[in-house]
Amino acid sequence: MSDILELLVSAASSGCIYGLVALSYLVMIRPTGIINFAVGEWAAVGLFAAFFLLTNRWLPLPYALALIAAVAFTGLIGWGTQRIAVRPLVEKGAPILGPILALLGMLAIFRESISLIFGPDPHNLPAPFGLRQVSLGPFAGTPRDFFIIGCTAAVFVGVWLFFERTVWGKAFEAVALNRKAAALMGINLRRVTVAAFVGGAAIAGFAGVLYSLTAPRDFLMGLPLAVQGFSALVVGGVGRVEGAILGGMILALAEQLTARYADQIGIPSGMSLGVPFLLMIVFLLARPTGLLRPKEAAA
Amino acid sequence: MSAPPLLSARGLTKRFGGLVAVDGVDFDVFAGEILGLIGPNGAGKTTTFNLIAGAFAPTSGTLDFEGKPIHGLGPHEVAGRGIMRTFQHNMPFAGMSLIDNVLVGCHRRMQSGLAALVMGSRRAAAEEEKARRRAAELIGFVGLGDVADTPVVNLSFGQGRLLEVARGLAGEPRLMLFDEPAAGLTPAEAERLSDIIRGIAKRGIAVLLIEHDMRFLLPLAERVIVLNFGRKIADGTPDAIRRDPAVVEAYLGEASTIGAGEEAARA
Amino acid sequence: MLELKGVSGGYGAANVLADVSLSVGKGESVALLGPNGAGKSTLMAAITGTLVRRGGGILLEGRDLAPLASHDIVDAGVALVPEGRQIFAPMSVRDNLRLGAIRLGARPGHSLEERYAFVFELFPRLKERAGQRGGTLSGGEQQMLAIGRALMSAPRLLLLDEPFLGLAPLIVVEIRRALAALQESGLTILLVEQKIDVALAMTRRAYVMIKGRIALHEESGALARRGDLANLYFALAAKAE
Amino acid sequence: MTRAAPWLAAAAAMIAVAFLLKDFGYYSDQYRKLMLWVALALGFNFLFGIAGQVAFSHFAFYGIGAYAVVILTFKAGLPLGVAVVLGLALCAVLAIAVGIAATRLEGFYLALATMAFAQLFLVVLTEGGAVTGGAGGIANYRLPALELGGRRFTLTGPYYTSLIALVLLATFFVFWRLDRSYFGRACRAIRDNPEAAAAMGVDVARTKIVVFTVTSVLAGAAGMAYAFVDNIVNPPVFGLENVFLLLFMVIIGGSGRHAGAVVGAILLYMLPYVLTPLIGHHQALVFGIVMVAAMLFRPDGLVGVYDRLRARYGRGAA
Repeated sequence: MSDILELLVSAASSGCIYGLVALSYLVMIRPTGIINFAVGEWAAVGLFAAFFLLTNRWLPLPYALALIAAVAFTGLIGWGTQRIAVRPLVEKGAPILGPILALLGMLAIFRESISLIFGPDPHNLPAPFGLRQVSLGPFAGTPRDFFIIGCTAAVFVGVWLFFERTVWGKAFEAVALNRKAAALMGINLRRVTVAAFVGGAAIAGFAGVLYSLTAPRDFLMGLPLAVQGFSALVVGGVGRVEGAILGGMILALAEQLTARYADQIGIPSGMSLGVPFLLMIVFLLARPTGLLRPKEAAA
Repeated sequence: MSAPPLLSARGLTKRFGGLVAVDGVDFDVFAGEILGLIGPNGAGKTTTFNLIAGAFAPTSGTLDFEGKPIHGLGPHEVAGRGIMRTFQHNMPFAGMSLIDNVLVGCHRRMQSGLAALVMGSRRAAAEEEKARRRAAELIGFVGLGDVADTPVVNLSFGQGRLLEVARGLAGEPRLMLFDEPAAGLTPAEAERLSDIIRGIAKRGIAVLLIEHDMRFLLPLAERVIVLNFGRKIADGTPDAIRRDPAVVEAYLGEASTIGAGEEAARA
Repeated sequence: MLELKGVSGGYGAANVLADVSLSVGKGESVALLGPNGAGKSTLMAAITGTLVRRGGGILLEGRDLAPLASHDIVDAGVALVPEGRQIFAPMSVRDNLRLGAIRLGARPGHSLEERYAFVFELFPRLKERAGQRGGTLSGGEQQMLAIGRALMSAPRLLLLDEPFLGLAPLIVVEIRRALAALQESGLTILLVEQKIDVALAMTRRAYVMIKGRIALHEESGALARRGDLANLYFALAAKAE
Repeated sequence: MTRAAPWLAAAAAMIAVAFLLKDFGYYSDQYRKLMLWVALALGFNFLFGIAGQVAFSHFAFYGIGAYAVVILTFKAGLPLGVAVVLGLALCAVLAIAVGIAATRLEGFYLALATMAFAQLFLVVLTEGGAVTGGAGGIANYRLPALELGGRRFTLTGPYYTSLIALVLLATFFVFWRLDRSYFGRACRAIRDNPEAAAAMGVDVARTKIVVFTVTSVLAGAAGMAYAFVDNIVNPPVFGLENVFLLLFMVIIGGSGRHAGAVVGAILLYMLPYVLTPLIGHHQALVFGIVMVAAMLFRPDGLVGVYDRLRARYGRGAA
């Protein structure tokens, strides 16, 4: 029983990271329709920026401040990415595939730049807390797991409040629902695109920072994380913030259950790596809207 | 018109959720005639058009083409039976030359298998040769001969419309559907298109037009069907339609009675 | 107040508008009539700067709107009630209205509360249904919402594109009453209509647009009395070009 | 005869190069791989550039072909010819299955489904135990001797290189012929406007499945040729990065044009030789920059640039 509860905590913490990456996609897809596979590289940017800020000798920053600065820096990178690879194409009236492909080019640029600057070795952030086991009620896990879960919960609540409670969140939603009507309200479409990319990048950067707490990561970490995050999004549904975290949790749980128990039914435990792809294929074919349908479909 | 109709619709109905877009419409289209389909905004013209073209299946009712049912077939199957169309907002294949666009229209006449295409069988070559001759002839027919090899992105809007006509004709249709063919054309271009449509009907091909521009449609059409709120309210010659009080009412609302009153007073 | 000088434009390669000139005086109500496909909605899109190429001059009290983005045009005091209502269906009535007021900061002298109060007074039904999703309203209520949403930006010029399309006669009466109240308050209105009777009854002057051109311009009353209206509408009498 | 002449000349030239390089092991090896990349790029161009399908499974089928022929020949003990036929059939069956599933999905979802398929393939390779050799793959096999008319001979050195040249030419020939037929026009029509294509009588779903299957099977054939180049097959060779590289090749060269695929493949394959002395192993950085630049400034790629230059200056010279 405690075994299961421990698995739940560790699944929840990796589910949080998938959920954050899924959220990063979602924030950009909703108003612009652009699927940006460079989110994984953004996560790497966040991680390596945090690593740099925490380990350099010239500018020693307190831990929390370094993380915040790294996330802000990733947001800035998001703005630059948008400015270079998205806005010129959108304003030229290129089909949506144009920015998606240009962003694949950006992906290569980010990845190689990181490898150029930081080398091919894996890095991880110094752990903020010890690695001892702690218990929270019946749940046992490392402080790291609870830190990840807490931070993710905060981000999701924040983003959820933004969409549900602020007029700018409503404006995002309005652009997603009906671009032309949104423009008639006076919503600045260009500014919404910028906000989506800056916000998406910051969320991805934060996911990267948290991701590095669980294990050392190298410059190649981006694409696998991007694919897993996208699987989470497909499972949870592209329409709603809650879908991203739900998808992330389901995905992580399925992965960890396979890793732990597949051996017992004769499947190599490494097959758990295939779980996201299997889930993605199943959901694409059987339920392309994901578990949570967007509100317009429910209305 | 004693010949059996080429296309006949009976009780054609299409519902979208609670909305009845087309409501039990009956009509016939005969070979070689030019038939107009008109009606105010929301009357169900476009839905009717899409039902014929196979964009969606009717909720109930039948569509028979050359005596065989076509309702429920997909767009490519409808085209395969010999019903070709043009689009209101031109829909050329933007990455291809004019002649290649028209050649796509020949698709339903192409029979060779992939192996024959790769091996370059004599039959495949002959088929291709025939299609090319036909495409060239049709491009000449619509008067685009001098731009046949031009990428279509370089064509004007009016030329794009003519391309759609040639592309549709390339499929050797028995029925040609036009979705607001005059929309966006200059008066001179519209004039030319009228002549071309008459030429098409002379070849024995039935022509069905949705059109808002009455100056274009009324002199061209031999018969006009009027829809309002999804129902057929009139079916007759352009002259009869113009005088039909139900039609005038549908278009003008109560203002027609003001006008009619004035007319009556003057008479 | 609004003056169009030789406006041309359209979507992509199609040129829908050809040399359109018209004017709307301050506090005046003007109708823009014409059959389907004449280019009326395209003209509205040109004025509001949405998804249309534009040429010529679009002057609002002498200021050219043509180079402006749509949000700047809202700031200038122009609001459009688009054809087909285009409300944000999954959002509540209040959220729809709130979005209409998103540029209100650029309109000095107006507050959000004042705008809500104004719209709710004009359409009490919207107040009753403030928490309801827009998509669950009846067609007439949705139209009220679309008009109310446009009014939230405190416009000086209200453009209405086919506001009565597909509505039951009773609702038409109710919306007409609200629009009449707006006219009395001095709001400038440009009304696009397919049905002539309503449009002529509500306005002082009317333009008739055919195939992207202004074919006729007359006082609404005089137009209503013309005997050849039916023929005109079939575009046989209008040889304006 | 005159129509066959260019093809025969190309074959002769490519085989001649194979024999010229026969004493230069490294260059001969690079030449073989370059030809395989060109073959893959041609197929991917047909799929993406001509038929407009963004499918990330192209390299997976290359891998399926390679693994299938090796497993069937050396693990199942089948004759090579049988293994080749069965391997191609396997590619076809998988491609049809993926194709049918994928045509139910619209737009970019095809890319996602094929990406998931490609990744799943890698997981299966890595976890396939004795059958696939796991992460280390399968090595230590040699192309079996062929029997023809009672004589046994093995294709080695320049002879095997020549075989690869013929595989490439055959691939090119198939796509070249298809592109110039009604089938190729139907593919382009679907790419440009599926609705209008259907209205012209093109069965959009069927055509998409056929294109996906043909290109995937030919990728599988190239993979079979690859299996005996390094005489080892292992998962990293077939990673997702490679299909991005193919995408870059096709777009930078000029998407939708055979010449573009050839130019793009050669350029991106050769570029590292120039770049490595300058920036080490970070050539992908340059690829990414060129890719973004191509999308922004020249979506028709190098072939488009060439066309433009020729239109402006070339008339007199030519």
